Amino acid sequence: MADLSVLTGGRAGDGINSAGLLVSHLFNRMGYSTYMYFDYPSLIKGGHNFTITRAADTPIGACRERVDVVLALNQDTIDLHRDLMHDRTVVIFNSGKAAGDGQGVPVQDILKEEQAPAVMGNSCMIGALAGATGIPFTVVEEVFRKQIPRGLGKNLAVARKGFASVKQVHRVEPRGQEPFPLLSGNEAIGLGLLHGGLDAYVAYPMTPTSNLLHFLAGVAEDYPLTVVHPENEISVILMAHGLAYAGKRTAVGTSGGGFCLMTESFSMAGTNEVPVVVVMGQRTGPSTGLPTYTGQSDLHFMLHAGQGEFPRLVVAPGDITQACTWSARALSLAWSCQVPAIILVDKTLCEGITPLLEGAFPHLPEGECPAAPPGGPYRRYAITDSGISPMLHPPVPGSAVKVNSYIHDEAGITTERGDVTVLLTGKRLRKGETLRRETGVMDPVVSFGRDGAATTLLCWGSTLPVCREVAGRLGIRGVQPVVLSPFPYEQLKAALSGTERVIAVEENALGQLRMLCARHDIAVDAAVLKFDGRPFAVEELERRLAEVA
Amino acid sequence: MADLSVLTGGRAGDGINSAGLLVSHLFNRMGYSTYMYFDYPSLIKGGHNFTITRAADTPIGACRERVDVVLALNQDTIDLHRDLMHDRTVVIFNSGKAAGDGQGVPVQDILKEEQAPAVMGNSCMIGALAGATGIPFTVVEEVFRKQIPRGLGKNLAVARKGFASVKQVHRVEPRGQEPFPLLSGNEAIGLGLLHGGLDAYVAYPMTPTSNLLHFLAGVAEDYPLTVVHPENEISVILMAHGLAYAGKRTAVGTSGGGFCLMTESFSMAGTNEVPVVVVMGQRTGPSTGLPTYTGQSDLHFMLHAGQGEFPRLVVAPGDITQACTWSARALSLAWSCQVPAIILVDKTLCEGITPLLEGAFPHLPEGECPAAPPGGPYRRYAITDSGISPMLHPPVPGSAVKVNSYIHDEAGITTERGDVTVLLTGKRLRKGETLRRETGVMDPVVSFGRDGAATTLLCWGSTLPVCREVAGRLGIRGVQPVVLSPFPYEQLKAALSGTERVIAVEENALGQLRMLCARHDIAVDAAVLKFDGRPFAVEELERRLAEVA
Amino acid sequence: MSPQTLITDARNTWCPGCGNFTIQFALRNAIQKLVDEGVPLENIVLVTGIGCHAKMADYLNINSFYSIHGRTIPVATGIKLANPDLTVLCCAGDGDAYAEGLDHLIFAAKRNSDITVIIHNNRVYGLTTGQYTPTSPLGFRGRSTPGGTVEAPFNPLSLMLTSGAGFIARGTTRRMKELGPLISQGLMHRGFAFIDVLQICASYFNVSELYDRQGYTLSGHDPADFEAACRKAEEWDYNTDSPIAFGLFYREEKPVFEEQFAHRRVSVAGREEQIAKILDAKR
Amino acid sequence: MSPQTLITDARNTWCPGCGNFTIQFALRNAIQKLVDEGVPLENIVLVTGIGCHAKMADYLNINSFYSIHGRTIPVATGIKLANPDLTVLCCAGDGDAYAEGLDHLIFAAKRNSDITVIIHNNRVYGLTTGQYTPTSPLGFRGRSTPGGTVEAPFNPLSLMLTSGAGFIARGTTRRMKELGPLISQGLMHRGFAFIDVLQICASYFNVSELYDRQGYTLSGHDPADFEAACRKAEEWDYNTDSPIAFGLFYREEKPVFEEQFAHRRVSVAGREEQIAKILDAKR
Ligand SMILES: Cc1ncc(C[n+]2csc(CCOP(=O)(O)OP(=O)(O)O)c2C)c(N)n1
Ligand SMILES: Cc1ncc(C[n+]2csc(CCOP(=O)(O)OP(=O)(O)O)c2C)c(N)n1
Ligand code: SF4
Ligand code: SF4
Ligand SMILES: [Mg+2]
Ligand SMILES: [Mg+2]
Repeated sequence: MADLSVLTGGRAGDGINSAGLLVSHLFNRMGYSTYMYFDYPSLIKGGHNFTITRAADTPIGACRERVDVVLALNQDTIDLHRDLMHDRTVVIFNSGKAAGDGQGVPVQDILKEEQAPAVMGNSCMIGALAGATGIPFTVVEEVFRKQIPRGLGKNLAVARKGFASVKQVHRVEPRGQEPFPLLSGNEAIGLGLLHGGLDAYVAYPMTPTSNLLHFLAGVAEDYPLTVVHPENEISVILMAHGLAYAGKRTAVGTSGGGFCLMTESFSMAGTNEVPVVVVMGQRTGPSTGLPTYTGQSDLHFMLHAGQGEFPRLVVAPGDITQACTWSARALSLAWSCQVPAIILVDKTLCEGITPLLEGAFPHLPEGECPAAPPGGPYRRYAITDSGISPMLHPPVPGSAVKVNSYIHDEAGITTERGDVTVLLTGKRLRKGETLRRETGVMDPVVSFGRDGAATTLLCWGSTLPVCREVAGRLGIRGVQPVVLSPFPYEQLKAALSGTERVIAVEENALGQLRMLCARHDIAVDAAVLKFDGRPFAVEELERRLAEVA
Repeated sequence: MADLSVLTGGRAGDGINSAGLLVSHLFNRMGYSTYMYFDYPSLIKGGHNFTITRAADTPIGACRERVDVVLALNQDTIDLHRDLMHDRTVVIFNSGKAAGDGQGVPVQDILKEEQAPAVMGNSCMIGALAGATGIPFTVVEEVFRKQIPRGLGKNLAVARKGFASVKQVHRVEPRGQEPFPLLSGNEAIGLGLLHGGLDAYVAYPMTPTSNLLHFLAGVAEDYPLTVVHPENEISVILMAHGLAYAGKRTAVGTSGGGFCLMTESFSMAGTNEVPVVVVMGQRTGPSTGLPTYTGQSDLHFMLHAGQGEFPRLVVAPGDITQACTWSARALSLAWSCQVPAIILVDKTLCEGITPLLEGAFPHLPEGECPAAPPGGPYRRYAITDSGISPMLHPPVPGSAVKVNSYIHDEAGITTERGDVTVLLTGKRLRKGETLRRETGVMDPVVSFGRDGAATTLLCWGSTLPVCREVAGRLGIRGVQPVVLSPFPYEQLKAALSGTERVIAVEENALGQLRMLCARHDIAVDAAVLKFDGRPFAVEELERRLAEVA
Repeated sequence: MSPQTLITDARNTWCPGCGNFTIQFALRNAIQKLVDEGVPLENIVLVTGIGCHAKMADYLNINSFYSIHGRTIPVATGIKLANPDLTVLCCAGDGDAYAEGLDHLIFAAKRNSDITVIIHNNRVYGLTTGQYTPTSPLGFRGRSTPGGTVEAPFNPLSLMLTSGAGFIARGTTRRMKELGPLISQGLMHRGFAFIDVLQICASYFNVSELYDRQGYTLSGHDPADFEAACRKAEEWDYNTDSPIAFGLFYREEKPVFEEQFAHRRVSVAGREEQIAKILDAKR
Repeated sequence: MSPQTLITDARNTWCPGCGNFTIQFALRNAIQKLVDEGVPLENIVLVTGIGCHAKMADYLNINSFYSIHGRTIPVATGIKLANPDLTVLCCAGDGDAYAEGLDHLIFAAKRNSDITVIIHNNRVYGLTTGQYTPTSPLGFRGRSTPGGTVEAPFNPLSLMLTSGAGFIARGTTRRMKELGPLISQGLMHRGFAFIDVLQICASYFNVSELYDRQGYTLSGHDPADFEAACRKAEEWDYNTDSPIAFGLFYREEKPVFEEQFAHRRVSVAGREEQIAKILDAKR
């Protein structure tokens, strides 16, 4: 199996993320599956940034522990990443800024020769990478033409000189596979939401979902989508309430700290039944924590946030294809079941970049909201068997649409009666069951690896790809519940049946999925937990699994 | 067993709460245990209010389903409460405002005769109650003298006429027991906090803890306590952070909606290790819900609120004596273990009134905060075996006290290193274990009823008294975990060992304690749930238990 | 539709003598006037907070969003963004809009969100039984401040002037006849309209005498003059005993927030087309 | 203690050319001056929000509370309430204090909380890579508003004047020499002190040219004159191209919030005595 990892490193502010993405595009055009990880501290310039682009001939979504090529835009990149290098790692470095073993590229000289500005240094290094790995220069041309059309001629000129300045040390064979669109998780979520009918997106910037705001703000420039960035997260979710009440499919995005500020209105959505969808990007906590690093420590918070009891949808996609699919579904389900929904992701998924696979855009059933019975005034909270009431939006000629955060009667008028309270609670419980039924037919639990194997990895969210790869290597099984509320315990029990040993793999310290399973009497035999803000690498997970074997 | 229930009803704004409290005081002086329940809708005047005072010769904390005496200040009180009356219920009514079977008291005439203002009508009715139940008038005198010293002469005059205007129908025997202090749950919490060393209380009003704010604001009038009511709950908890950082033992109070706004700073307390104590009064949710009615539906929210993972203390006292004890302990533990703490109560407990029993004020160990090692600069987050670092407050000559919401090193300086993140997480986990040990020796689980019985009621919070009474009547057992985080599973398992059947009794729809037990592999066989905002009555719980028997 | 049917069957639980009755009456008339002038009743949406004032949502038989404490305004902006044809108004309390959710008020003014905000300013938290608010006078003895507050009130009109509000008025429940037309004007104003209504709380802060004694109706004041509006607003500081003007303090037409979103929608590409276009650029 | 030791060993990660260096320098000098005048260094406490500005907590070797985004001010008030001997200051961002947590700023001014608030007003969200803030000019193209904002900025000085702030100043990182003394004055002021510092963000909003061209130092202005301060504050609206004054706009001594709590503590009863007294009254 072809499997090559390229680390691209430099100073924050030097465009490392873009350089890494171009590297990914090279391999994408060569017909490989790629995964890009972006590591950066919370600062704008001067710190150290790096990406790792991994290319392989099967879909991947995690890094190896070692890299094969280092593309060093500065000295730090060589010095800080010794632990990621192996014996045969090739270092390609900007010889004007760094020194070391490997192949130096005289970037400064080349730029001067071509009278190109300093920002084109990265293009030169990418050319060198292509040269060193045997990627034809035509591929560089194709990628640059598509991805950085501005200043194309000069960029290509410096790249060509970079290409020529190194000797070939790897041989990447073209695979004849059409290039896939390469997307970040944030972009995949955005496209999924659009497919689900998104009319409006409201957010206050917060890592790791800020780029979803930026992406959708860009989309809104020439597409009828309303994107608003208001004064704070409280305003964000309340605007979403207003938009959705008046009929617009709306999502909001944030991270844990911002979500905290939304919990009160999230609970309101539980009772006023206005569909509100939250994209919740986890990062290392508690509190400000490590803002630009990853974590999976908010699961139980998401399951229980907000006072009182009400059904909610919580989905945790594991890769960008699932992210696209389930974002579309989450929006659609929030509206068909009139429940608040959370799309629970994390920094790894939001900012990792992989190809979007076929079939990411699900077929969505037409909203089956029960029709308001003709005649008689409209009652927003009419009691039904499914728990779901006809949902109309103002203006409704002849009728008032009343929603209410108090306990209310069917018309939406406040009541303090105990019996009505019980009735309304029953309605909510039935809605939860309807939601369970609807998600139940959408494969809420995903299985992978070798069927019938004795050991099963149990994972959720962004550890899916690394678990999938490791399960494949070890010949074991894997199971991932994508839907976490309503908890698909029947499907999960079925998926785990026949397994002798279940090992939870989670990026938190408490084993939150394991806790959730225990509540539902699903035994988990061991847990491999990681909580340093960095995602599992393939070999690391293998090693950790061996420890609990 | 003597057991008498008196319903006092009238219009909102007519001082029903005070009248009911005076009724309680009559029985208190006669040597009885009392419990007062106050039922009022969320409005200021014009709606219907009522209290039920129950008096018995053993400690009680719940209502019976029927009342023996109705003190009707208006017609509604007779009309609305037929379902609470039995064959021999005696109705004493203000004959100027109501008509019906029973004994009319010509309140208006009496007031006119005594030239007393309308507000003294209640005193007249209380006099009549004493007359009808055979409580000597001297007891009325004692109570009035103590509780309503203003206008004493006139109040007693109209009461005396009320006393004389009825015929005696019950005979309440004096029990020769000294009167206890009668306190609301809110007052008991306030006194417990004061005992625990409270320096400051910050709150924004919200039912059911507003009266704790009012009570402590009163205390602060002539006692060195800082009480602040700022612009909103976000400000509340952040002021508490500032106060505690600078060395003041501080608590805040709210209900679910306000707590939502505090979650972000609650998580900060998890990582900056500033001790913040929250009195969290539950009411019927979700969202605004039934603001003046009860519920126990926020348990899991409290266990998981805030992004990230950190140890927290959650205690749920079951009656006002426990409320006093555990409020003192919560404040003390928050400081000794440097963790955020929640005192989880509800409307039933906060606003119910019962005697405070002996021994409510616990002996508190002197804070055993490890000393800062001499020499070298002070490090706020020095790593220790217990996970607890020396906590100093500015000013510390020669040292900077740095607290931080980011992942930080021992000195409190921000870091983005994975290894330090792991170290800090380990420190938090060890703190959790220290907290577990400390609470473990404080009887975190309470048992009651008949030892060795086959059936055990499992309850938490304010359902304790009703469960205690029912367990006594049925000859079964009861178990109440007072500490809910760190979950005392060993103590709970021990308390439940030997039981054949565990029945959870909860005032929510999902059975939240049961869910928590399931997570810890503690089986609960059945659940009796109630969620109409009203607390269980004794017979009601008996009947519901029979259904699941 | 007759004015009577604008009222629901819900039982009214305001205290006898409460100024909210007056606001309800004035608001009902203003709505009726809108309808008479051709605005379909179903196009009117009321957003309320939590407090005595907020019961308006239960009592008026119109579209309503009974929100949470302090949070009327962003909901209203959301509704208006969703559908600019709707006429959106908020009934908010002073605790609600001046304490719990002050930032929203200032930002709505800054944005010139096309909504009308009526503050039931009884200068007390009514529903939670009488605590001070940001407009209670210095030294107010409420249940959270039995010894009297140590904070002077702020002046909401001045705050609104500074924040960029384009319609700023003050009314009172002691002058019902003037209140209805003031609300009408606010509802008609294109852009953010703010009306501070000095409302009597019969139970916790009955200052009828003060408002009757010091109150007067603005006349000869030019609402287009910003400086004059500022000075007029400063005349009474919500604290001391000076003349209290009622009427329209300031009015200015400015670009409306919500309209500028509508302008941008240039593409006619279908949803899936748009997605395909984006995907293609990412290959 | 030499000025050098006021700086920690933490690696500085502000961008080259960032105005925060200037604020750090000015603040360090102001602190040194306080210390020289006899304030013990350990009595000074810094509270910061989250953003580029907030890294000050890591860089200054003094007591610090590195809070969360938008939430410096109530923490500072809490600290001051706990111990009035402490000198408490906030370094807050414009996103921080004008957007996320605006209400706290207004209430601190209203209360006259005895803290000093320095706003690192770079008119952009720096740390989250360049979105507009409440003081960005109309039409600002940031990452959340690629087509330009549709909101005009508000004027923080005017807001503070209206909110009752007793010390209102504006500085800029383009005039380092003046900044230190301005901060010193703020720290010395008894009561709430507000300093809006127009800070250059080298990466996302570098308007050095504007501040250099339009900026001037206030002179002949009477900071005791409220009306003059209002007019002076209105001179530049944070949007259009008019002269920008730097210096002290307004100053007034008023009763300090925190001191009024201290006054009340009359009882000398011990804790348990007090509890017993209350219990007795409830019998
Ligand atoms: C987040 C939150 N905090 C507190 C409350 C409790 N609460 C309900 S109404 C109210 C005060 C209402 O005062 P105001 O807005 O002035 O309305 P009024 O009752 O005077 O009309 C408060 C504090 C709440 N519902 N939600
Ligand atoms: C509740 C919350 N929302 C959002 C964020 C993300 N965030 C971190 S810094 C920042 C903006 C900072 O802008 P500003 O306050 O102007 O500071 P600057 O970086 O410009 O100094 C934001 C939005 C957060 N940390 N917390
Ligand atoms: S408490 Fe005041 S505002 Fe509320 S209903 Fe009564 S009089 Fe009106
Ligand atoms: S982004 Fe701007 S404010 Fe932040 S460090 Fe860089 S220059 Fe300074
Ligand atoms: Mg009010
Ligand atoms: Mg900024």
